[in-house]
This record gives sequence, structure tokens and C-alpha cells, in this order.
Amino acid sequence: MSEADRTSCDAAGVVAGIRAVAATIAEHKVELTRLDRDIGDGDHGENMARGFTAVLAKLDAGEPDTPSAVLKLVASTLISTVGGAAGPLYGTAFLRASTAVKEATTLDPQAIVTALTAGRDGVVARGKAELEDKTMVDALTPAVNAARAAADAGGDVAAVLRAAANDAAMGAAATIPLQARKGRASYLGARSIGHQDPGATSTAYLLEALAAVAEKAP
Amino acid sequence: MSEADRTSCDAAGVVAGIRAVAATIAEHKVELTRLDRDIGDGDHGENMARGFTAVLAKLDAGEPDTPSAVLKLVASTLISTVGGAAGPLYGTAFLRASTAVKEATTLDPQAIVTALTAGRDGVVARGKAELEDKTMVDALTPAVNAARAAADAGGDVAAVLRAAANDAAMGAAATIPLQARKGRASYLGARSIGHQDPGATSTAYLLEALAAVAEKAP
Amino acid sequence: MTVGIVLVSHSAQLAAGLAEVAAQMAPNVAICPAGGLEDGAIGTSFDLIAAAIERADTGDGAILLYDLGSGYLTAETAVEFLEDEQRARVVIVDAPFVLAAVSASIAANVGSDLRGVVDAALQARTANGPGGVRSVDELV
Amino acid sequence: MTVGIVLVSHSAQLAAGLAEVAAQMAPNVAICPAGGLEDGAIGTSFDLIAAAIERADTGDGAILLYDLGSGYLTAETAVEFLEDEQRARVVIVDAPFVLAAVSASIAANVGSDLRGVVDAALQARTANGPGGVRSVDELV
Ligand SMILES: Nc1ncnc2c1ncn2[C@@H]1O[C@H](COP(=O)(O)OP(=O)(O)O)[C@@H](O)[C@H]1O
Ligand SMILES: Nc1ncnc2c1ncn2[C@@H]1O[C@H](COP(=O)(O)OP(=O)(O)O)[C@@H](O)[C@H]1O
Ligand SMILES: [Mg+2]
Ligand SMILES: [Mg+2]
Ligand SMILES: [Mg+2]
Ligand SMILES: [Mg+2]
Repeated sequence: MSEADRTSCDAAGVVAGIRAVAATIAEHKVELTRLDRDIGDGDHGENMARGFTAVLAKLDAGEPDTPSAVLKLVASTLISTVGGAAGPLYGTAFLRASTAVKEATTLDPQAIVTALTAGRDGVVARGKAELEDKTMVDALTPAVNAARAAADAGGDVAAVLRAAANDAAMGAAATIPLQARKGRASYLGARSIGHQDPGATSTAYLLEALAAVAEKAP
Repeated sequence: MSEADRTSCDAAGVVAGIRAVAATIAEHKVELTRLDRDIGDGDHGENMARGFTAVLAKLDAGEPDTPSAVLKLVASTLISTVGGAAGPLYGTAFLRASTAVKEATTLDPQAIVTALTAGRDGVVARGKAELEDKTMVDALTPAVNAARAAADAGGDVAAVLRAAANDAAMGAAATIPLQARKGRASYLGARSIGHQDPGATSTAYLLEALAAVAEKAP
Repeated sequence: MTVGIVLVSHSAQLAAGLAEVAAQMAPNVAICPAGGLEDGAIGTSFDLIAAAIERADTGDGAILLYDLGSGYLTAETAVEFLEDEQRARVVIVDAPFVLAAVSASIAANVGSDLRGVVDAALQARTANGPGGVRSVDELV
Repeated sequence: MTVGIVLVSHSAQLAAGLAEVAAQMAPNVAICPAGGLEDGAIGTSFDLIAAAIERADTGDGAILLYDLGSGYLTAETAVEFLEDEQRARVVIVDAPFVLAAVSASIAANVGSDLRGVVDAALQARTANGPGGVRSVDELV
């Protein structure tokens, strides 16, 4: 990733990843909203797109020069603009990730795992969801576990993010048979069964975008 | 009262009484609202004045020709226009009173007692308040009891209404030391003690106006 | 079949805002606000409630939720004025206004019958907000 | 001293309407609506909540009430962003939105301290509407 090799990622690399996430979210906006219409209030795509559009505007106005500062900008922007549960949840995730890599000027694979873990822990601290509550945690936790395994096996940044993205996608798909126990979908009780959770889906797309950018890095 | 002697009261007499009530309520509007500001939402005077202004307009458009029909007009108008708890409460009172004297073309003292009793029972059925809950029931019940005693003692219409009015006023004053257990004032808990209940006060004024009209009848 | 929801409030804005929130998750339900007096003042209006019942009950019944006590008195009066046949399928439910409106609207949206919609509203009485009671934990 | 009240809602209208109803019985209290997004869309806004906390807390503290779960998440995030000193007197209460707002506003209006206002809000959890539960009586 720019100004860094595949074994680490600097601020510009994180910015490139976030821009790719914004593009992916825009692309899947309608789908995310449709998923949220099935078991929620039908705004998850709009919420996420609103948030990442604002992030892009902030980045265009000036890119921070550490990974931590980039993550913090994303956090505060999502918190202020998303407007749904995903705002404080993703916002807290990025904030905790930012704090977890505070000192680093580049992120190596272990730092990526540290950031992902802190992010997931932030979502759990904020939303109190457990595994199989049919939330974004069901994508985040497998992603964290896969990332850690990949890093421990010596994988580079792209390998770590690829592992995270793949298992997040599987985790998102695995929410389909679950009954929601947190968030709006829980109001539907057993009727939430049979639908894929919108937040777990956006988590999977987000990690997929990061992995794809890392894989394209020189 | 017009077209009737003091031993009974026809439709025009009831209309005269209701017009006097409207005037009294208008006169005491600010005071009733002030009482409601102390232990309520500060609208009882406005509510009652709105209701009786609408009643006057209805009467001006055409006076019904039985006591029951007059009472029914008052009931439906108060229900539609008062806008506070007093609307369904007084509205139900007048409706029950109307039904209770359905057949009569004039109301004799016993019919007045019947109407007052039915009205009080209507308030209780609607609002579920018991004596000493600090509501209009604390004026209505002593009024009904005094009216019955006066009628049983051979009193005329004026004597019955005078007895009712006097004991309603005492009942209203006796709400001062009570703690409210129904209506908005109950939200204040012990802080409702030391204030006179607005609804009991408007009940006392209402009966006072009826008594005064009856006393002026030929 | 769809059961309708009437939102009896002292404020036109409150009823309209709650209807908009509840409608998000229940686009197919007649969620009918009856807030404030006809001139927009604060209070409850028999006539607005009666009109909302007419819109909400399309034959499958309706529930009425209310914000505060005097709203109950006006709502009850409006229900009593209905014809017997309609009154049998119109129910006032004593439950937390906002959560019950959302929960009942969702139940109606998935086709629950009157009893199911009432039950959904009543569930709001015991529902816990997420994260439990921060205030109590911290202050006790 | 007066404790302030923040009303976190997904709808600007709902929050404003509730503030107007609660203010009737609590004219001296800062009852601060934080409803909807800044452009009026449905959702909860961190920035509007943070601004409402600033207006509500004049030094004696404030409580935050919210309409639905995701409002709690945004409210909690806003509270976490406060300086430690202020955060110690800002409390989110999980209680029925409308009744708790009225009850807490009244408590604040008569000068209750933060604890008293929280307790008033919590009482709304067990408060019964007048006339009890018509629906249950009739349908069981
Ligand atoms: N308590 C929670 N913990 C974790 N994730 C949650 C929680 N509540 C909701 N979510 C996630 O948020 C997603 C919905 O986001 P969004 O539609 O933006 O918010 P809202 O439900 O407020 O409209 C859900 O699909 C779920 O993944
Ligand atoms: N449940 C009840 N039973 C009998 N009277 C009641 C009840 N609730 C309220 N009231 C009476 O209504 C009066 C308040 O009327 P008003 O101010 O017009 O209504 P609101 O309280 O809706 O603003 C109280 O003073 C009390 O006498
Ligand atoms: Mg949503
Ligand atoms: Mg939403
Ligand atoms: Mg009043
Ligand atoms: Mg009122």
C-alpha cells in the first residue's frame, strides 16, 4: 500500500482503504437498505452511505498523517453522521482501533489484528451483543479470529485482511437462520429468522474492500 | 324558572341555568387556571371556558325543548371541546344526567336529585376516583347527599340546588389538605397537599350558578 | 387483514412524530395520530380520536394507545360512542406509549390479529432498553 | 438548582411534542429535545444530543431519556464524550419515554436533585394508567 510494502500499511494506505470502503458502501447502499427493510427500519444503506460520504469529504479536506488519526477521523465522522445504531457502533469500533494503534506510523499485520480486535471489542462494549444475537458482531468476531490466525501464521497485511474479509462474509451469511436478540430486528422475534443481518453484511463489505485494496498494493 | 314555578324546572329553566354556568365559568376562568397551574398543567379555566363558550353557541343556534335534550347538548359539546380530563368527566356527567331524566318535560326536586346523582355516578364510572382522591368527586358527592336530604325534607328546586351548591363549596375547600391520587395532580405526590383542586372548584361554581338562577326564579 | 393503531396524545407533534417512527417498521399499517386539539393547542380531542378510529379500523379492529391519563379518559369516551359492532374490535391498551406503538405496529404489519397486536403492545411494559439501567447501577 | 432533561428521539416532531407536553407542568425546567437528524430525517444525532446536553446541564446535572434502543447507543456515546467532571452528573435513564419525561420534569421543576429526578423517571416504569388494563380484562 502506498509508501509501504505489503508487510505494513501507513496513513496513506489506511486512507486508500477507507476510500475503497466508501465506494463499496455506496455501491451496496440499496442492498443494505433492502436487508434492513426486511428486519429493520429500512435505512442501513442510507445511514452507512451518509456516513462514508461525510468521511470522504473530510478526507478530501485534508488527510491525517498517522493511521491512528485517520481512524479517529472516520470514527468521529461516522458518530456524527450515520444516524442509526450503526453510527455509535462503527464509530466506537474505529475509535477503539485508533486508540489501540496510537503510536504506530505504520501498521504491521499484528497491529492490524490489534486494531480489528479493539474495534470488535468496542462494538461489544457499546451494543452488548453476544455471538449469535444476529448483529455485526457475528461478522466481526470470526473476522478477528481469522485475522489473528493469519498473522500468527506469518501472513502479510493483505493475507490478514483477506482472512478477516472471508470469515466476515461467512459470518454474515450465518446470521440468516438466527433469531435477532439485539437491535431493531429483535422486535420481530422469530420473524427475524431467514434474513441476513444488514450490519453483519456491511461489516463483511467493509472488510472485503480493505482486503481488496491491500491485495492491490505493490 | 321560566314557564315553571319553583317546584319544577322546564327546558327553558335548564337553559337559563346552563347560561348562568357559562357566565360563572368565564368569570372564574383565570382563577381556575391558576389553581390548575399549582397542581396541574394550568389549563382548567381555559378548558372549561372553551367548553361552555361552545355550549352557548349551540344554545344560541337553537334551544332543545326538553331538560334531557338540553343536558345532552351540553354533554356532547363539552366532550368535543373541553380538551382536558374535565371534558370526558363533565361530559359523561351531563350525559348520564340527561339519560336519567329522559322522559320528564319538567324536573321536580326529586328529578334534580336523580340527575345530580346520575351525573356524579358518571364521573365516578369514567374517572374511577374515590372520595378524598382530591378530584371533582369531592365536591359532587357532598352535593348529591345534601341535595337528596333537601329534597327529602320537602325543599323546592332552589332549596335543593342551594344545598348542593353549599356542600360542593365546602367539599372543594376540603380538598386543600388532601394528597391527589387521581389526575395530573397525582404526579406531584405529597406536593399536591395545600392546594384546592381545580375540578372540585369548578363543580362548586357550576352548582352555585344553578342555585342562584333557581333562587331568582319567580 | 391489518389491525390499525390510534395514537392518542396531548400534542399533535408528539402523535405525528411517533406515527412516523412506528411507520418505519410497519409500512402497511394504518397508524393514525390523534394528537392535540383541533386548533393545535395541547389537549386531547374526542373528535380527532373518533376520526382516527374510523381511519384505523378497516374491519379488522384497532388498538388505541395514549400518552397520559387524561388521554385515556377521552379515548374511553370515544370508544363508548362507537356502535356496539365496532366497539367489540376497538381496544384501549395501557402500555408505554412509544415502545408499545412500535411493537404493536410491527405486529399488525406482519398480520397479527387484534389479540396479537394487543399482546405486542403489552410486551412493551416489560421490555428492557439495551444496556439495562445505567442510572440505577451508577447511583445506588 | 434545576436538573435538566434531554429527550432523545428518532423524530424531531416526537421530541418537540413531548417537550411541549412535559413543559406544561414544569415551566422552570430546561427540557431539551434532541430528535431526528440535523436535516430533519428520522434517526438519532450525536451532535444534536451533545448540544441538548449543553443546554440541559446548567451545573446541576441532566438526565437523558430515549425513545428506542438505538437512541440509547447514540446517547451513551454522547455522554462518553463529555469531560469527566460533567459526565458525573449526566445520567441516561431507561424508562418509558413519555411518562418518564413528564414525571422527571415535574420532579426537576420542584427542585429535586439529580437522584430525585432519576427516581421520578424510574417510577414511570411501574406507573399504571388510570382504569388499569382494559384490554387484558376484556380479552383474557
Ligand atoms: N446492540 C447491538 N450490538 C451490535 N450490533 C447492533 C446492535 N444493534 C444494532 N446492531 C447492528 O446495527 C444494524 C442496524 O444498523 P442501522 O440500520 O444503521 O441502525 P438502526 O437500527 O438504528 O436503524 C443491525 O443490522 C445490527 O447489525
Ligand atoms: N380520574 C379522575 N376522576 C375524577 N376527576 C378527575 C380525574 N382526573 C382529573 N379529574 C379532575 O379534573 C380536573 C382537571 O381538569 P383539566 O385541567 O380540565 O384536565 P387535565 O388534567 O387533562 O388538564 C382535576 O382538578 C380533577 O378535579
Ligand atoms: Mg436501520
Ligand atoms: Mg434507523
Ligand atoms: Mg389541566
Ligand atoms: Mg390539560
